[in-house]
Amino acid sequence: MADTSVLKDNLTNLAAGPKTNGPMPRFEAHTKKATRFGFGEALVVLGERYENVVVLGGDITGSVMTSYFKDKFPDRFFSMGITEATATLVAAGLALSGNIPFFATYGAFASCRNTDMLRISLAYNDANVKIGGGHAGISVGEDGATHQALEEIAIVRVLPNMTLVVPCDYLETKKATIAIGEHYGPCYIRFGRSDVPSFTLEETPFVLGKAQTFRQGRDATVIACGPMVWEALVAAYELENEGLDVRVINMSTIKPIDREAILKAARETGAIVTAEEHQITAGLGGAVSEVLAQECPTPVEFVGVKDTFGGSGKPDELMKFFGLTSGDIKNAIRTVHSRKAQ
Amino acid sequence: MADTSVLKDNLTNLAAGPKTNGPMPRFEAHTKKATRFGFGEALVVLGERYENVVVLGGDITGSVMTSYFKDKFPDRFFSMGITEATATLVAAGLALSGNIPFFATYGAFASCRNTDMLRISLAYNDANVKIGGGHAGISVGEDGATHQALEEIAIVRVLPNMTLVVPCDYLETKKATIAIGEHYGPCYIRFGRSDVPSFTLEETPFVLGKAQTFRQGRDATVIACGPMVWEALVAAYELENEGLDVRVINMSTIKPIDREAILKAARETGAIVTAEEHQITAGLGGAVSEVLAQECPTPVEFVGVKDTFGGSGKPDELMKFFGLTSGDIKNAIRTVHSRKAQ
Amino acid sequence: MARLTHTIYPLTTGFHGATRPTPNPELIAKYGYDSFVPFENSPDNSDEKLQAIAKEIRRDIVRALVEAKSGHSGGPLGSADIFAALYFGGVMRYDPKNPWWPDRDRFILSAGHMCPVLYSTLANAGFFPKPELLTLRKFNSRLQGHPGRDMGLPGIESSTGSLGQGLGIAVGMALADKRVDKNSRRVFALTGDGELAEGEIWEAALIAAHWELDNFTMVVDRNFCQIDGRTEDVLKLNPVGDKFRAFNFHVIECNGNNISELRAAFKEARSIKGRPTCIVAKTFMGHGISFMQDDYRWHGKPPTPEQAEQALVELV
Amino acid sequence: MARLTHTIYPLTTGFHGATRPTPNPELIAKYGYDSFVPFENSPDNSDEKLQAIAKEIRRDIVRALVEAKSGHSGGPLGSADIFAALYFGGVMRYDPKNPWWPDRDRFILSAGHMCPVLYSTLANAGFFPKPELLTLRKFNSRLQGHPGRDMGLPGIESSTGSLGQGLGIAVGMALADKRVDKNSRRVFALTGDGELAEGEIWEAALIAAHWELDNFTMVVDRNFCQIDGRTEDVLKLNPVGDKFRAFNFHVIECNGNNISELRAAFKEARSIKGRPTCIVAKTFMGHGISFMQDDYRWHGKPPTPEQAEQALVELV
Ligand SMILES: Cc1ncc(C[n+]2csc(CCOP(=O)(O)OP(=O)(O)O)c2C)c(N)n1
Ligand SMILES: Cc1ncc(C[n+]2csc(CCOP(=O)(O)OP(=O)(O)O)c2C)c(N)n1
Ligand SMILES: [Mg+2]
Ligand SMILES: [Mg+2]
Repeated sequence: MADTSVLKDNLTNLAAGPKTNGPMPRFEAHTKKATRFGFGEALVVLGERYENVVVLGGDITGSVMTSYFKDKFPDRFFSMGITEATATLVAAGLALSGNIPFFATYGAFASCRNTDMLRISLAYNDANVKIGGGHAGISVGEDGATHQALEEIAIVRVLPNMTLVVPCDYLETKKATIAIGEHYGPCYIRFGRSDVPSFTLEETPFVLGKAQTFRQGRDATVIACGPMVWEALVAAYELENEGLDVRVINMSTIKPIDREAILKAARETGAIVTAEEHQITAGLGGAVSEVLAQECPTPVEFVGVKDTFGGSGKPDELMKFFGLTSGDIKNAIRTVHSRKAQ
Repeated sequence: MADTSVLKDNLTNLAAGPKTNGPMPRFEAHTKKATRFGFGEALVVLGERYENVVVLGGDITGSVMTSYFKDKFPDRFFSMGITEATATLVAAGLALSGNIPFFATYGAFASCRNTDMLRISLAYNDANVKIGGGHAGISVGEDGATHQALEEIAIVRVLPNMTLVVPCDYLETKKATIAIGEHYGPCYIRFGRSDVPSFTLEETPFVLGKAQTFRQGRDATVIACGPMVWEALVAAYELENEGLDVRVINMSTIKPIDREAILKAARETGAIVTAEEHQITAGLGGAVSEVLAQECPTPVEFVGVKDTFGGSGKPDELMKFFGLTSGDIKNAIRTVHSRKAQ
Repeated sequence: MARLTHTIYPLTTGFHGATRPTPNPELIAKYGYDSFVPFENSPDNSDEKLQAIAKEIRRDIVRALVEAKSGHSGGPLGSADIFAALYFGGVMRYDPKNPWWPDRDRFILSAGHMCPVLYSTLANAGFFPKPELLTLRKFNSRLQGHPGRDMGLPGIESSTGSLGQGLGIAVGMALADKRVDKNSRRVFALTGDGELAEGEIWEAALIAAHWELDNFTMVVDRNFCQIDGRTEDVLKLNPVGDKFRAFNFHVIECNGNNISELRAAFKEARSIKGRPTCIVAKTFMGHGISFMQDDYRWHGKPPTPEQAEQALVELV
Repeated sequence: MARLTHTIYPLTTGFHGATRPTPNPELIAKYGYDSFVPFENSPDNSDEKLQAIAKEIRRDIVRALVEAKSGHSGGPLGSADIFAALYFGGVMRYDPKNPWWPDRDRFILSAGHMCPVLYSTLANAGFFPKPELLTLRKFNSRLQGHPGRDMGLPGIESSTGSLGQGLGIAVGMALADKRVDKNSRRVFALTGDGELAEGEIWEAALIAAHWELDNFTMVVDRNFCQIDGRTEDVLKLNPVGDKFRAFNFHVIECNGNNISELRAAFKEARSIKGRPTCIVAKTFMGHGISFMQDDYRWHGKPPTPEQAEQALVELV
């Protein structure tokens, strides 16, 4: 998908624009890898660490990479067939009996087919269940609208007690999966099907509930999640030529949201762009807007799917059509920067 | 629930504070009536008008007042048992065959038990189905958390193609139900179980998709929906004594939202309070914040349930405990007004 | 390999502050709740003893409901015999003094609205003091209108109230016991019959049978009533037994208002290997109270004070 | 009393702009798609004729999938005989030249992922030009990866793809026909077998039986395969027939790869009064192609060009 060539010869600039100071994470962008692999690998790590981690299959174990765990720990893997709602309930029962169950399926069904179960049996019950929602967003590609999950952020974040994580790349997905596995409470993690740039390193910090500044900047801030973080970094890097010094925040935990990071960015840069592979309604953009409206009203531009359904096509084609590229983020930054001036 | 005595002797002041000008709707507040009765009566009106209006029952016809239609038009009423998800699908099938089906049950199950059905078979299908979500909010009372729907606004508004209405009282619910019945497309209407002040009149305007200014004011605006509109009117009226001139907007259609009304209020009053019997996450407050962030950053205070589950108790007790009274709105207005000054 | 353990029970995030509602002291005295001694759970209890306990459970349901002024009468009264057999006939293993004893058997009330019977049963077993029954449905009571795990009431394993969900949770617990921990705990669940319309019931049934959860016993309160009318008018459910048989359950059909049939059914369920059991317990809604018996209009309302008095007379 | 009518079909909000993808002209020529004459739908068609049509449907599935480079092979190929019988044996009433003819019978593909077989069937019946099959799954194609009603493709009555939803929609249509409009339309639906795990299937079954929808016929593509393996390993479904019988369906079990058995089944279904029919059609996934036959790994992938060539040789 996203073009990585722009960064091949200047990885340092990606992390810290020349106009900013302070140490920033180092990134490397040589490979592309779907975030779902991070999820699958982390389950094996957790399975090795804790005997009470169990995994439920929803008849797409090979798609959401629960197959790794299944192969390694067949005794702790339980096939549920195509029963997303009840698999969620069974997970709740397993959790109430002291296990740490993961149930993963396509995000559309992991959040919509079982919403009442998330609400009552997970959230209200405070059950220690981890839901993995794969095939996030438009980049799913050819399968089309029914399989392109674009609503999870809204649906999960309206539920009390839930933790919601949308990691930015393969390695962060792995770290985030391990983190939610070790954290008590109902959690939802969102990850994708298609290859996206893999750029964070082992040393890149990940803390559940904390946003990470991936690039300093003073003129505007992009707050992004999922693969849009990479697009934001590319956009920020490229806008240097236009004299714009753009901060990039990786908002990998969306609930509870890191209010401090949002407010700091708003106060220091005065202009925000949110970028998410999700409906612009009620998603990350909404969460950020709510914080700002309550504490520091600031111009925001929203990059995301504009209240329409997805469709079939190649991931690249679709990301372009739906306005989910670094170019779209650049336009949004320019717009919000000019609004700030007003 | 809400105290109506304050207005008994001064109905005019409710509508238009002394410091504002221009004609405003007249209100009367002699009765209390649950909004669900407006829904039930409207179905009968629609049934009389159109032979292809049909109603599906979810085993609580007496609670959501579909019983009126059932008694009047038994041949066009179809019991579905307790199958919220499939009742939604059956409604879609009826709609695709040219009927105008209404399916109503408790809002918790009308929006959460069938979310994937709303997403694919209603919204993506653009099926002309009307979903009625009763028992909205905390005012449900003794039944407790599982039955207190607090998520519908977030869940329904994230779905493309949906229309979402949250009328403010009995009569507006009746008008709104008729309006969505005559409007093509998937619609969701939210209404309540407990008696709330009935104050709009036949002449009070209701237009699908349009907010109505129920009280003029220059110092701040409360944008409210459902029974919180009444609480907002009371708050505004009472704050006159403190020299605050508060506008009240009835945002009865939440999707599509009336951006113009929000922006006008923000530009003219510079401070906004949102009030909803819903989670403050991703609901009306979120919708308003999104519009403001994109076009006119403005301080907002949120009145609603603060990311917790409900509980058993008398409606009054609960509304007070959860911070959903005119007093809470007054505090929010004072706060936002002082923030505006900064 | 390590276990990552967390405190799961009791959850005490019940959010309405520390002050619980105070039960009416006059009623406590009137009902003798202050001097109440809990009943023992034993396979040696006679049928007559269990019948008497069932009657006491019914009385407590009536007392709690009339004081609450809202709530569900019909299902709870109709199913009291099932609870008497389960909790006092030695069917379930539990320790009311140590309610979260890890080795306890689990009971999940999938039909959450029927909680008055569960609360009354638990109080009669000594899980919590009887006077608390008089706080049913009141602000900040541990006895929520539908079971809320956040209130930490001993004996409440899971929040329920959204129909069709509890069964899947119970299946998850049975899966944990039989396939993960490989312990000897048994898991029980009760559903309504109207509730069987929910698709999650059949998903849970498929899963329980697939994993051969013979440690799992579900009871259907087959009272032929639900809110809008008789079940067969609202949505035809018969033949219920055939349905569960086709879903690979061992099915036992019995009179759910007959203690000895119920005890035999639970005994049979325990002996079955390789498949879960479904006991279709034919009951009467509002059983034991003449003016409620078999009348679906009693699904969701409490008795008036006069009706309660009359009911308590009939329940002597 | 008035009707409030709206234009329902075709929906043409397909959002990717006006330019549809262009099918490869070389392939059109190679496959003779430019000179193709649609097949007639008639009860007088011989079994042999329908077998030939099924083969053509299969060839078109292979051609579309290899060009799409993604998509589902196994289910569509296995169920082609069902579609041949339905659309060309005079079972369904439709008019490809007037695809939205109000009196048409309705078909809903509940197993939305199996759309290649539906698209191929519709093209062979003349609902749209065959070359369009070569645009399957491409950007802005009317042939979406899962059926999208927003694209307005003739013959696509509803969007599907989220398993378990189509059946309820079909039941709603049958309810409309039998109980509201009281017309003589019939409604057909096809589900996968793995799909039967979804609880909405059983909810829909209860509703169809309750309302005695004898104008409704569902077909289960019983291929014993789903994504993760054999159905009985993933989640035991047997005995499928007993399940539907216990849900008050008339059940017909037949060989779903045998045209004459399928025709007999549809005929029998039409004669049943007072209850809906479920045809459990035993098929082989990937039927007709040696290296795919009965292998669940072919659920969701397209053939490579070489495999496609081989498949087309076998399908002559
Ligand atoms: C998902 C869901 N839908 C609807 C309801 C509302 N409701 C509560 S009890 C009930 C009827 C249940 O019937 P049954 O299971 O037979 O219980 P009974 O009336 O016999 O007590 C309904 C519809 C609910 N609690 N949950
Ligand atoms: C609600 C939902 N869950 C999961 C999926 C993903 N999925 C698509 S097809 C399929 C397997 C279906 O099995 P079956 O019905 O037997 O079809 P077959 O493999 O035989 O074609 C799954 C799990 C889906 N499309 N919808
Ligand atoms: Mg019942
Ligand atoms: Mg199959």
